[in-house]
Amino acid sequence: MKNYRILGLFNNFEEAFSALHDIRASKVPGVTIDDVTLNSPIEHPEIEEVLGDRPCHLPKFTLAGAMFGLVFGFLFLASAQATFLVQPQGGKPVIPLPSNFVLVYEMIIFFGVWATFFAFLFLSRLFRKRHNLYSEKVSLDQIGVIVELDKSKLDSLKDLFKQHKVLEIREEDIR
Amino acid sequence: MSLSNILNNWSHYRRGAEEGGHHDYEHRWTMAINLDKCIGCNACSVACYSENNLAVVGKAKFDKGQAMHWMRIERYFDESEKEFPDSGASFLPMMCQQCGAATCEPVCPVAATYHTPDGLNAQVYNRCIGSRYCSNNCPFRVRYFNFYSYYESSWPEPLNLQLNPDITVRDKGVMEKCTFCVQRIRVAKDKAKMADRRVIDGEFTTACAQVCPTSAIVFGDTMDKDSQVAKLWKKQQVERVVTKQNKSNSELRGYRIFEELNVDPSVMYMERVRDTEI
Amino acid sequence: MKALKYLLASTLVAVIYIAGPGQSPALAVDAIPPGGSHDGVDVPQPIEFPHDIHVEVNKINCMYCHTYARRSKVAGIPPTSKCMGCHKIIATDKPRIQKLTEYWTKGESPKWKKVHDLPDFVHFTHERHIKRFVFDQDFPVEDVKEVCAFCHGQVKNMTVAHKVKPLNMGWCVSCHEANGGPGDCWKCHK
Amino acid sequence: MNGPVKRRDFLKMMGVSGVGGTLAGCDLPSTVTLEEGKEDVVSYFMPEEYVIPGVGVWFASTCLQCDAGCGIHGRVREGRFLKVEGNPDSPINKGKTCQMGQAGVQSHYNPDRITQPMMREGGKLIAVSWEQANSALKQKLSNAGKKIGWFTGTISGHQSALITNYLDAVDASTESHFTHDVVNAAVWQAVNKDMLGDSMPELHMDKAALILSFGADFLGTWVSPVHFAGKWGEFRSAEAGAGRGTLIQVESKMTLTGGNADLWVPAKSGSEGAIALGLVNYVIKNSPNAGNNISSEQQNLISSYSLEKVAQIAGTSQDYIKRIGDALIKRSPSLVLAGASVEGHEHGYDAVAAIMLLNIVLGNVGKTIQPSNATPFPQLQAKPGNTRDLIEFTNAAKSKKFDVVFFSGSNPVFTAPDSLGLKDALGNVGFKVAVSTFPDETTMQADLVLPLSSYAEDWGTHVPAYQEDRNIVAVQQPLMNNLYSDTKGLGDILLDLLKDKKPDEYGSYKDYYAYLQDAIKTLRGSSSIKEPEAGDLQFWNKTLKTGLIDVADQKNTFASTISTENVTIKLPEEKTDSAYPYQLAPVARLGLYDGRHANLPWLQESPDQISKVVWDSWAEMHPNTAKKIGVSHGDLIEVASENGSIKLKAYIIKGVHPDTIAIPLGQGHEEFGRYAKGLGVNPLKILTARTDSKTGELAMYATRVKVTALGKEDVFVRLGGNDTQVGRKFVRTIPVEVLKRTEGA
Amino acid sequence: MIVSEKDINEQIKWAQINTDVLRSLENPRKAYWVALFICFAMFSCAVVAEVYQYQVGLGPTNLNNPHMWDMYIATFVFWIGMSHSGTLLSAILHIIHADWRKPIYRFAEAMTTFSLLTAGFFPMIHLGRVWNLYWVLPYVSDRGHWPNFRSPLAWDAFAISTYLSASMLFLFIGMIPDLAICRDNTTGWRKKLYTAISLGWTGNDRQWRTFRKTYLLMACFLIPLAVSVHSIVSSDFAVSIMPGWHITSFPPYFVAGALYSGCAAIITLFVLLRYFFRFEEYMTTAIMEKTAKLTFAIAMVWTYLNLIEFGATWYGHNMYDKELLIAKATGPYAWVFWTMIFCGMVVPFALAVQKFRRHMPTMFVVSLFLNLSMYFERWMIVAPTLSMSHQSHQWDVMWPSIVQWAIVFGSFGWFGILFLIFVKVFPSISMYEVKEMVYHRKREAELEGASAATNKPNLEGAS
Repeated sequence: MKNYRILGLFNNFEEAFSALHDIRASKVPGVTIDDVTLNSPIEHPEIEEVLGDRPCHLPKFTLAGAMFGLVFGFLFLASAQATFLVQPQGGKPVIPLPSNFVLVYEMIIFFGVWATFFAFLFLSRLFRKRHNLYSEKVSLDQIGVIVELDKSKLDSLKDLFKQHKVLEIREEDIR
Repeated sequence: MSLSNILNNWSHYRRGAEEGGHHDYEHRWTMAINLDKCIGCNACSVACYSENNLAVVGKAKFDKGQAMHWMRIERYFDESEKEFPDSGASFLPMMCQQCGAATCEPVCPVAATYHTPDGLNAQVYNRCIGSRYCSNNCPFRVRYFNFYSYYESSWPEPLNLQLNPDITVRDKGVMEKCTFCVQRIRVAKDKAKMADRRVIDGEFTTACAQVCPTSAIVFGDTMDKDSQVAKLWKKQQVERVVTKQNKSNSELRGYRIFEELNVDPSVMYMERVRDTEI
Repeated sequence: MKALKYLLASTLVAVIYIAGPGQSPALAVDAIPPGGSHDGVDVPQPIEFPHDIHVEVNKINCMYCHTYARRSKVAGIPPTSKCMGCHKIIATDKPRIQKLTEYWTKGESPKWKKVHDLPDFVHFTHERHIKRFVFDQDFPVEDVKEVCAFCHGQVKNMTVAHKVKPLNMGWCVSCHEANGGPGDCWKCHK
Repeated sequence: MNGPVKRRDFLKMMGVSGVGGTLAGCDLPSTVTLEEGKEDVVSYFMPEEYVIPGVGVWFASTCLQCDAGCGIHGRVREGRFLKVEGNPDSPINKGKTCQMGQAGVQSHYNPDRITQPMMREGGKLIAVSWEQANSALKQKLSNAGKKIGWFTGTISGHQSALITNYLDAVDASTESHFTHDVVNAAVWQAVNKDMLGDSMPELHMDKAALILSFGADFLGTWVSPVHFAGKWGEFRSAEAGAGRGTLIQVESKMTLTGGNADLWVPAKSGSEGAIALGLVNYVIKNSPNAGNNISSEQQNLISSYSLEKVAQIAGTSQDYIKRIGDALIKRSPSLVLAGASVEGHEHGYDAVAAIMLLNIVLGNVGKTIQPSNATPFPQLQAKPGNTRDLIEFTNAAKSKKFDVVFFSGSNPVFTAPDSLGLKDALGNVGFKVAVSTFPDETTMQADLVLPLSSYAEDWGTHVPAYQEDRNIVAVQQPLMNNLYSDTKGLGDILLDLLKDKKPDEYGSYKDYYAYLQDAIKTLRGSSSIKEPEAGDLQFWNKTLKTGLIDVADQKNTFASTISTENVTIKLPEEKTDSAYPYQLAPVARLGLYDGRHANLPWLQESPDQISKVVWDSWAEMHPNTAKKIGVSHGDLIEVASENGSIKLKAYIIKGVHPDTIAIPLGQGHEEFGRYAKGLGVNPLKILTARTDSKTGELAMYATRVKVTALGKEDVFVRLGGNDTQVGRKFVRTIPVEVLKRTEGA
Repeated sequence: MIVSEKDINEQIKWAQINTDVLRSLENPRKAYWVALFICFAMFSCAVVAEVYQYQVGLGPTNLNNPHMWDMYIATFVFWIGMSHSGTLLSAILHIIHADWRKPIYRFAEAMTTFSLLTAGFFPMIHLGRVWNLYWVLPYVSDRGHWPNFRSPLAWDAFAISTYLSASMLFLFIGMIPDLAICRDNTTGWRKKLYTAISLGWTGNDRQWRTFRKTYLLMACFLIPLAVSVHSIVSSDFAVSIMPGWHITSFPPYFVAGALYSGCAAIITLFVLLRYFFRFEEYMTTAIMEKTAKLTFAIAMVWTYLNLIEFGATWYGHNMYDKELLIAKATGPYAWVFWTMIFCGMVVPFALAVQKFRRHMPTMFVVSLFLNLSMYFERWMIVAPTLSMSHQSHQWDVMWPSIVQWAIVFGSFGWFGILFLIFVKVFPSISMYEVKEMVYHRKREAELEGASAATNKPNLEGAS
């Protein structure tokens, strides 16, 4: 039962990562790396090495948006042109490919961008209330390691944090 | 269904002017102007003012270049084997050429100018938003823009009583141009349809052609093979759509201005003649 | 795989969307009357002309009085002399007719208010519509009021005319599309 | 059945609203602009059968914008007169009009029209009622006795007859009717009269292979421009009898006709007579066919005009003259014309006579110059306007010959040169009555102003001075009811005057319309009418329908032997004047004409055909002259004669002789409404009042001027930014040989 | 002497970065209010002119038959061009991992968005009947009407809306971590505002991961988009048949011009921000040098394309094009032409001199010249080309009227208002990215320090 959440604030990535290495190495039994959330002021480039690969589905949304732009764009334009009451032809075909290409190109990007944006909002789980353990120090210069765990593991994890020069530890009951 | 419409008529929708275009033309209103007869007297221009409710802009605005004259007589002083002014001036009546592949049409963002099944370039005043792109893209520079609202300044009472009720008075912000007197075309076509017949050649003509004292302007329907204008085009071996005329006799007088730009003008001019033997 | 699903889904949405507004040009054998309705305001007229009595009771054809409809773009208000053609004799005791007689003796025509008033840049023509819906279809001319009702509503039930159709462009266009009317802007706008 | 009365009822305007469809300014979606119960709609009261609202009806009438007498059709819809088209039945214009004719609607609807009688009180014109105006007029007239005069423009038909009758009725001589027009061919007519016995012979341009025109702007303002333009169409077509005709124009300033010439030869104005004599000399020497009915005295004179001498007098190259001579010999028949710049000199008559001599020598008389039809109704015949009457009137007024003078259809205060002293002379006229549509300069000098109906509201008949092909009397009928209820037609005003003097003769006529109906009935009775219809009414209806009365041909005959015996041609030696080195050419232009159309905005905005200037005056000068004076295009200059000076802009153009400064007529109005007032200058003001020695006509081209540069000015208000095609082949020109090959011209 | 300098002092503490940047948000000085007032006054001129123009029609602008377009369109192109700065600096440099962009990309991106917001006005202002503007949008209408999809002006509507949404999203997404910082360090209305718009950012690994992907994808979209937008703007001209407009090289020419003017504008704002906000620590001369070098490179591309165009015209033997080129260089518009050539082709050589590159006032002046040249370039394309066309009869010379000037002048005020508000409400330096930059630099230095010998010069002593 993961009924407790604990936050440890570290001075820098090295110290936080060494703590995480210990968690990965199952120094605290029952606490795995998947229970860990890392809060940081910047994104560390080698974060995967520490936290392991966590999936991100964003590009699929983008692709879907772009493909929608492509198909919808062309069909929309072509049907509008074909059903237009009058024809501003200028000697050109009713469905002119060059100009439709330009517009479809724009629509691919338009829908792609918006799809990406909404996917971002959705996938990064924004719009949620920050939990009580959020520390403003994280946005300043400290690294926060949040672990969800059973109360029984609390003390051993605290010890592990302290080994790695944790600056501050906060905890909350999330039952 | 739109989708099936597109798929079924795909080849039709992909037809450009070279393949006959989108329309199956009912009429093809065209003109032939004999520049040897044209004396440059401006009667056509004033007749156009009278017929089409053109605004008189006054001296200051004329000076700015904001005048409206759908039909203008251009006067040139060159193009002669002899040195000017030996053989007089050259006069050129210039109005909208009602191009078959008009460059003004594709650039209008709201399709206020389009191609009618009569082969005319329509300008729909109430659709126009005044982007003026069409004028920029017109090689003949025959589109005129309402830079002001001229209703009160140009037709102080009772001059407004002269306004032709068949034609809209254009307000500020609207592009306008020669329509080949579409209100007359409309009346003639309605009349013909009411009697279940085709429009007869010579039944009506445009204001400029009607007034022309020397009958230099001939207007008609080239779809009607017996019309005067169709005969003139045929005699001069001027073809539509092409960008370069292929005549059996290269000395024939008919030509179209800027046909090499692939705009397919509907007005054929016939070369001015000068007697060089004297 | 998922991407393909997305693609199919988006295509479907696109197709459904496009299918909505599209129309295929239908050639109507018989006329399809325009739909739409409009709640017009009551327009006070100099004389409260009772269309209902003339049409329903006396069975007078619309084009007897609006005689220009088949010959001109305007249907025309009948000249005062036409009214007096009957009302010199008929119903001379009624107050409305007395009002009319007053105009007649003064040598004036009443100043009617336009009820079906299109914007000035719209050039509607009655004669073509009458030709298309009445004469070309061998529609009985005595029932012409049913054709008039397409745009003017059931005037036979009104006293003075009352606008009951929107008469806006979308409405015109929908009827033109339904009945294969011309789609050329220059038919009406010039 | 009295159809026309009802028809005139139809000319009443239907409802005032819905005048012209306007595109609303800030229109929101169309539902917003749809209105209910906002606009009025008024039905006809009792219409004619053929009256259909929404459908235009055409009525035939006659154009009065100039004196050519073209037949017109006026489009009438809902009681409004909307458009002028030519009347195809009219032999004058054959369904065509010029721009002045088109602008007729604007002179009818002009916002500056006089709408009510006005009388001078305390130096100002005050609006009065017709009763007041009539009583004042009656009193003045009874005091004046026979010291009454009429001053009009060219006039003909029953209005002219009524003036004559009126002057008769007050015992004034017909000499008291002055007809004045600046644009005229009076000297040419006098020469024709003297040499051919026919003052207005028919000119068959379509039969000519070559036209040699000395300053005759027959496509622009000369005699009957629309008619000649129609003939020009035939003249220029390859199908014409003589093939495509060639035009040679010899003049000092390129007119519209000059702009269309195959060969345009600049020559000093006043030297044309010499050129003609030089050509006669050349033709006689080089052509075996040349006629030789020339007196020996003249032979001597002519032989002294060698090409060399002629070229020197004319200030042009000898090559030109020789080419003209060769062309005249080669091409036959030809036609030689003389225009205003020939006439406008003290020796104008002689110069025109020399030109007619050339015609005679070339054998054109009888071929391209043919006898005209005489009108069988001499009382209706045109009294062509001229400038001699202006001078005579001035002299008469100076000697206080008139107590009351009526002015109508002419604007002498505008057209008279200052040096003539007309303004002072007018002070000697006791009571000046202006019968006028517009507040022009003369009207504003008048003591009583009677508001005249526009030509589209009035009845009348007109006999065009120049007629060809057919002989007609043109009929003018209203195209619309009076726009202003207080205006009256000229015929009605004349009739009122006559009713006073001869009540028994004219009292029975309700109005001029009734008089005219009666008069036309009388005409029908005469044997000279072609196809008189069965009854009076039918004839009347047919007359209104066609807008003219066909009169039987009645050809004049030329003098049996056309000789030049009795014509002495004396051309003066050329004078040079170092103080005033340039000739002033006041040129009438198609459009504003002599200035009478300066109040029509369409014509103000319609560019001059050659210079393309609008809304302004300009002085054309040759580039060499400009260089000499030191002005560039668009600079302000002062043009000064002995009799005054004017300031205007210089227009530098090669189409003018280097010794000539050409200024168009028409602008420089001090009155005449909002569109005319304060624009440009009037060159007539600085003319020196010299006269032609034989006819007494004003020598319009005899004034010499000097030019001073006054510095930079704004650019011209003109159409187009470029005079050349910059290599683009908009107007392509081919030599006539090519046309001969393709179309057999 | 070649002086090499670090882009940023990697010893800056992260907390220091927060303090420095957040300081710029606080307590506007008097100068700020004066600047805002001036901008507002400029904008008011435009409003007055536009109201007048709306009432009367387009007549008072001096536009006429051949000159149907003038300063409005030129200014539109100019502002669109300006907007390419942000895209270039953030998107392209982001993708190629040029991390020196980090301290300066934020205001460049803001510039992108605000230039677009300014540019968007001009197609509307130049319309004769602006109240019917919505007809350009493709909406389903019972009138059976659509916009004309063939028209480059309709393409403009598509392109601008796409570009505006993309660049705004790009700016906004990139700002979210910084907004969270602001949220954590402010009180009062600012706290509420930042709380709302930071969307609950906590900086956890999931958010960072998605953020990185999003940012990269957005950047990938933005690059082709930026190129296409200015190509489409160039199509307004190139698609027409006008001599002087109908030129194949217009799309790349316009894109190069856009990048050029964008870079020039970045230099201008760089100097101003550095001076007013005392950002010397972050907007260092080293970064300025790099920006200037980039600008120089783009200037040369533009110069090359310009010369190509002239050359092609000259040897092309198209009568119309050639006479137009000659007229531009010798006619009444020649002074504009030569100013453009001088400022755009000669002045940038100043950027090749290191001494100038490192001297802020010089760079400021040079950047103004470059901007002037770019404005003239756009105006030369629009107005003098229209003065000469196929139809020689209608040739004309026209100069814009006060109404046009007022509106163009006011557009700078509008941009100024937006930008001034931005710099006081949002951090104009990206804090989290500067932190990243400092972090990486430090790590690199340490790695280098570890691998290299000890005789490496002391980094701090180098400056």
